[in-house]
Amino acid sequence: MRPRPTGSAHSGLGEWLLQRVTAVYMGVFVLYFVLRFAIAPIDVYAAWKVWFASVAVRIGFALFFASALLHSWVGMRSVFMDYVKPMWLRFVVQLVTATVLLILALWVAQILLGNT
Amino acid sequence: MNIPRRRFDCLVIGAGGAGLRTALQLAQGEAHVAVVSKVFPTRSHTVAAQGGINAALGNVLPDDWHWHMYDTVKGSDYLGDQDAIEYMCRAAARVIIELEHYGVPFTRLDSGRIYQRPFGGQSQNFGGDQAARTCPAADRTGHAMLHTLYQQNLRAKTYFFDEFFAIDLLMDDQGYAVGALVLELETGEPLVIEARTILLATGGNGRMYRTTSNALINTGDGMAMALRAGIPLQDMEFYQIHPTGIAGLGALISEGVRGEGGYLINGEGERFMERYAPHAKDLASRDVVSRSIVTEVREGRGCGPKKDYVLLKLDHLGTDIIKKRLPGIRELAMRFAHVDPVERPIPVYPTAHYVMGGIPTDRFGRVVVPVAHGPEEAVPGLYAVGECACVSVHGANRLGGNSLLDLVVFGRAAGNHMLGYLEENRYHRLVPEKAIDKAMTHLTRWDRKGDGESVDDVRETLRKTMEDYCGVFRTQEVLDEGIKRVVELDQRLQHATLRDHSKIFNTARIEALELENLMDVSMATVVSAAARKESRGAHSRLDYPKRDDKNWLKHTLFFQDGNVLDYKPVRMKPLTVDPFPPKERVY
Amino acid sequence: MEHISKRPVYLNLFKIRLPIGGVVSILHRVTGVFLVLLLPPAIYLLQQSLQSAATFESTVRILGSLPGRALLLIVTWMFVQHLYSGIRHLLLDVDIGVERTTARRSAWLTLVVSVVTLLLIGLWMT
Amino acid sequence: MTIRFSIYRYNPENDRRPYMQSYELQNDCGAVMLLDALLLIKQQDDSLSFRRSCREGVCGSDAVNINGRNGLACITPLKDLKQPVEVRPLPGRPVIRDLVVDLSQFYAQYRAVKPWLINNDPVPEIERLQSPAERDSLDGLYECILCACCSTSCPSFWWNPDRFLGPAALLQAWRFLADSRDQATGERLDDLEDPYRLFRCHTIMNCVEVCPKELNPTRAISQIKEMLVRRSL
Repeated sequence: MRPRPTGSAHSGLGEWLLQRVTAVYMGVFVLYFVLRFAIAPIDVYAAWKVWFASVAVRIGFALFFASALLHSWVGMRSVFMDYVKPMWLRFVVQLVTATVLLILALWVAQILLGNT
Repeated sequence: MNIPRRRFDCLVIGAGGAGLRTALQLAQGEAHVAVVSKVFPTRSHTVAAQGGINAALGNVLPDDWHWHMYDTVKGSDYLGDQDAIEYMCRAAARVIIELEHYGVPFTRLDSGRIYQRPFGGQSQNFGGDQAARTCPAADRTGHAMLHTLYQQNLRAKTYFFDEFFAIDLLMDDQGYAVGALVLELETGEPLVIEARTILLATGGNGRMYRTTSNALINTGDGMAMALRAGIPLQDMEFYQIHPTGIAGLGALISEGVRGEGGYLINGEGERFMERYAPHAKDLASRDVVSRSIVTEVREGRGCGPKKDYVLLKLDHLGTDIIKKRLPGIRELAMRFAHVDPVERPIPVYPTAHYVMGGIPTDRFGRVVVPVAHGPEEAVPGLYAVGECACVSVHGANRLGGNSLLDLVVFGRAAGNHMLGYLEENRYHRLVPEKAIDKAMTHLTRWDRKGDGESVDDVRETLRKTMEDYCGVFRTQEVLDEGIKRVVELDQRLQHATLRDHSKIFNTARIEALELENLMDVSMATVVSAAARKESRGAHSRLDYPKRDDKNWLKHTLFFQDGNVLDYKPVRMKPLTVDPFPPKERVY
Repeated sequence: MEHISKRPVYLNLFKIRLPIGGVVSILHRVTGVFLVLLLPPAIYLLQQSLQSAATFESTVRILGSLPGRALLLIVTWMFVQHLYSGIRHLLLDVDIGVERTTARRSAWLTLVVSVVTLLLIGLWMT
Repeated sequence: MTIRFSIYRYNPENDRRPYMQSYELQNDCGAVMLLDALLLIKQQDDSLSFRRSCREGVCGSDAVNINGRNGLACITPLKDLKQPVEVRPLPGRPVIRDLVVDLSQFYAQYRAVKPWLINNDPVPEIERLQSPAERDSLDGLYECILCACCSTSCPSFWWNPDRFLGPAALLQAWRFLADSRDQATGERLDDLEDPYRLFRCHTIMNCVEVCPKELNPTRAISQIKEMLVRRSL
């Protein structure tokens, strides 16, 4: 028995940092979102639409979803690394996850870019 | 029977401080070295050493290796060989600096140098003021050293046989040590390891006493292996009883506690060591302090409901010093004595600690035996270092802080000498089949089935017997009774059988083999003790209360064949300095 | 070597006691996976709310219905639990609260605070 | 009155699979710590195998899983334990026999962090100087006894024992990174920077919960991460 020689992939720190940076952004964004709606609730479509038309809000949402998807990717990969042992299976589930997350990303892009 | 074989240049048996220091020297010298250890190396008993290691560095108080030498000779009650003592004290500074370079996390002074604390039996100027000569890593010096030495061996790529139990040495007809038969615990299968040179570094035999500071593994394996190979054991009657074991349990409370300023009090609250050693008080030599404690308790001045222990007071040192310099002691006291030494004194009583005697060696670590004509001669290829060996630097009583020093100084010296031996002996010698057969018979004896004596019963009785009949204070009558009882127990052991005969990790079988070793070594101890009719160092005879240099300034040699004794002179002549002639020993 | 490959491994997760920190950590992981699974529906709801007045109304109606609210509460709990334990892990990463006792306390704290948050949100929703 | 025990048994020579065996000791048997009890039980049944050496908590031999929690038998007081006292081998490691597990993977991870001082300066004739403060930074690190309680309680180590170094090895990695005398900082950090060796630690802190020497591998790991972050900036 010996440690598996994984070579120095140098990706550990990057992913780890990414996970934390995205987490912090999402936390701040959600806090802002909740406060915004707690102070002045929006309950009619027109107002919602107007609010959403703002470029700042859209960028905020864009970053939020980008963070969420990246955070999901790192998190899910971590889960697979722990529990999915056969390499081929891990490859498959990671591929599926990546594809789904990419599709979601495109979908979000479509929502945020359209509907002006 | 076809037993698998492995072949190395050097075989080191035992992976404590001595074995690892020697192995490191060998590995650094490009020898192919294998270390056999019955436990994973960092579980060896060196790990439990607490207070520190001696060297006249002079970092705290002025010091000189000559003074260290004087103290060691005096501490040995003049039984130590002065050439070896000079060698050790001279080399001390160098080996400790080496240890520091290997990474041992010594406690430091503001200057960045190694901190040194006072220890028992240390003086400046040949018996003057208290010296501070002991280098500690807090109170976990042995742990720090053992781990560091193991790490350095990993770096040097020493080959380890972890959890292999050495059964017997293999000697050829010309008397060369050529290998060892070992048993792999994991599979229960025997293995022959051939080597051109072999080192015994198996440690002590404290488990022959009921109350001991020693680990459960300290069963005198190497000493017994030597006995069975026809090699005598030297000075076995000198067994050090450490003054401060946790009362009722035996776990060690370091002398470092007294070095930092702690002291002993009896049931009347009196600091009684002032009476026994007016000058050195609590830092008198260990044999002196142990006898004083036992005397206090015998005379009814003990503490506790049964008045059967004394107290070690250190709360006056202050929380900071205790937490910083004695954290391990605090942990032990809280766990095992339910006392926080920051607030209350620790109940202590003497505990069996260290054997000064062992396999006779010279200062190169070579095992030496008397031959028919002339003086002693080295057993070719065979070395011994550490507690299992007797160089003899400790003589009749070891000073605290000198045992760790012994390991590294002579481990290093033995390693160097072994490298030279390899140069001169380039080829492996043939291992005789009959030597292997004999060792196998020893092992397979435990395959015998049926009802017999229980190994546990014999062991527990032996430990009680040794405590009662070969303890702190001895008389002829008591020792003779001791011999009788040990002989009886030895007979009972012949009829012992195991219930479990499985192979894989059968620890019952190992314990049986260990008990055989303990029995052999106990016999050597009690027979040697009964013969020595004087009091010297740790050997204290009520019927012969005085030291007798005229008749007894000599080393005992015990031979297993017929339990015979022989004697050899003490080497009174140092290498370069003037000898220290025997004087009355007062502290 | 046969016996070696057959060696059993003791890893009975029902017998091994998981400390509170471990419980919070595994909750973090479980809630994380659920939140990932909830991403598509969340995006779908966002899309619906923006598409037209009618879809906006129906989205609000769905979220405002009893099962909608219950679901929203569960999701909220997952989210805040994940958020709080995430904050705890972030602090541990920068060496804050890594003592055994404080870490135990902060683990309990995430559990308590997320329930409290949930109650507050529940009150606000009614 | 008796003290009841339930102990994990497995002898590959006789048993298909492990089972729990019950034992009893008299209340007045004199056992204070769990190890004392195990030794007495072994006197009843010499086929029970477990490791032990120093019996005072410094050698790290007798780490076992006690009532679901890893610890050293020799410093676990019996009176604190719920009965029957359930004793099992360390989790996640192959069982050789009874309470004895194969720790070779654990030791291999220890070796993988190069746990030795690296200093390439010429060797001075005295000690390499170190201030008391610099020496203090090794406290809580060098005391590790390699008992494996921490690593075998760590879920990340359960799932990736061959790739994740585990808390014990990482504590030692930090012990040398933190040593003012060590010069291999860059090399050591390089070796740690991959997705598994260090970053499988998710600050679960089971290691800190069980360490019998009350050391804190999580803190060591945080400090390594901090050092890595600082280096990358």
